[in-house]
Amino acid sequence: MKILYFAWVRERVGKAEEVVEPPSSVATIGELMSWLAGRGEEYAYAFENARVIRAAIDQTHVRPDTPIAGAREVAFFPPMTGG
Amino acid sequence: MKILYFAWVRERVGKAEEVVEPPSSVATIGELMSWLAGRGEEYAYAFENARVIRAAIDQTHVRPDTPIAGAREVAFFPPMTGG
Amino acid sequence: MTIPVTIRLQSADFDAAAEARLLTQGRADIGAVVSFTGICRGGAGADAIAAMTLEHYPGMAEAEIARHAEEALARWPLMGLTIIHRYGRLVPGDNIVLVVTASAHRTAAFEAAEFLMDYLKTQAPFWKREERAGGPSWVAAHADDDAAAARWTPGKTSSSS
Amino acid sequence: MTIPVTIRLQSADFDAAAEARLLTQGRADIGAVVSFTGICRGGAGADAIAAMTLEHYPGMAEAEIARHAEEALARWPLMGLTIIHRYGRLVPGDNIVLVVTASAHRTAAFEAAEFLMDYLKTQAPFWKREERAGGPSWVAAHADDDAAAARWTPGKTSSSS
Repeated sequence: MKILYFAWVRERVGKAEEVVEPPSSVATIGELMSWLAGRGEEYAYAFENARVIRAAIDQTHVRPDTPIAGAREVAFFPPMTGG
Repeated sequence: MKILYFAWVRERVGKAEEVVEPPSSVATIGELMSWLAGRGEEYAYAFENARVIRAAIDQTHVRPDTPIAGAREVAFFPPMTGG
Repeated sequence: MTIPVTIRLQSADFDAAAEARLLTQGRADIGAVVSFTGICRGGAGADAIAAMTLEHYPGMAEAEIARHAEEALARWPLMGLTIIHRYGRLVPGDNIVLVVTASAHRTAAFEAAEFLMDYLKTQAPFWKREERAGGPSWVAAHADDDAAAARWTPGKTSSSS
Repeated sequence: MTIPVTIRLQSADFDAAAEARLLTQGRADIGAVVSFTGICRGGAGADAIAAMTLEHYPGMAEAEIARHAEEALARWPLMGLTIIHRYGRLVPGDNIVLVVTASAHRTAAFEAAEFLMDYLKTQAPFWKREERAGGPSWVAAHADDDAAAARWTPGKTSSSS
């Protein structure tokens, strides 16, 4: 599963993208964030306030309780500030 | 007292402006319209539906019950269609 | 700080882009520019118009527009405002009116532009006469324009107008 | 009739006037054109910024903007729509975003432009990073932008967001 990070989530994690293989017990976006947060100090920092982090599956906005089954590309980022 | 006419009020009256001396019994914009309507066929036609005609005294919108005392310039016109 | 305000009534065409540029050039405090351009529509079929003549009340038109510009400046934190209204004979596709508002944020710029357009439609002394195959006719005022203008009056709703 | 819709994400500047002209030229059915330009503000004093970098999510940004353009076309009788959003490094005074809407009447043009700007601010995956004397920082999202966007969702009021 390809994971993308943007803005300060990217800066904290220290990379823009990576491929991960979470265990099958990780079923939702929220659980994926918790699992990522346990991968190291930089991840713990990036996801320390997971409630503010937004996510997209295959380029569509999703909520923390959205299942990740079948996702090819998952992105994590702060609230958008475009326009 | 100078009177100006615009748009179809002007076309019906047949002139863009004129100077009139209404009797002192003509006190308001509404009374002025009634008095003008009695000045001839073209005026009767112009003011036949006086309720739709708007008026201005010295270039400020006024209502039919506004007194005309002291007015230098009175204008009559249809509802505005600018913009 | 003086807010640049331009109000012009003219028979000549205007350049919306140049007017917007005049408001923003050399400044870094403006975050939002809204530009509204009203254009003469040609209609279709039996409703097709060959031309339109805009009559206005010189003096009062300038005064009314200036008064509403002042009101917009008092109600919204604008950093620049341009209003140009043409008069005379126009053909379909010609520009009629331009309102440009500049502000730090978009809400003020949008609201002020809508406010000014609503008032220009209902309060500025201009009258449109259209030339059709069946002869010329004066454009009738629209009730929905009055309703649109009424929404800016405190304590008055559009349903009451 | 096909409605001309242009959506572009680019690092290069845009010409708001040329984009508006493209929507209206050769047509006589458009009565109202609303153009919104968002500009990089410089701030003042300790808040002054030297530059801003706009990061975006390629692919998703285009998809989100296209989805909201479709929604605008479904909700309002538009005759043309152009959306351009820049990315990369910008300095104060630089253009950021352009929305141009064309319609027969002003209400549709104004509302569609506001709708699109509200959604671009809150849903399009762009992030602003500002460079200040004290160092760079990511712009925080504004609650009032969420409230502005929420007003377009039926049954949802700004106070509920």
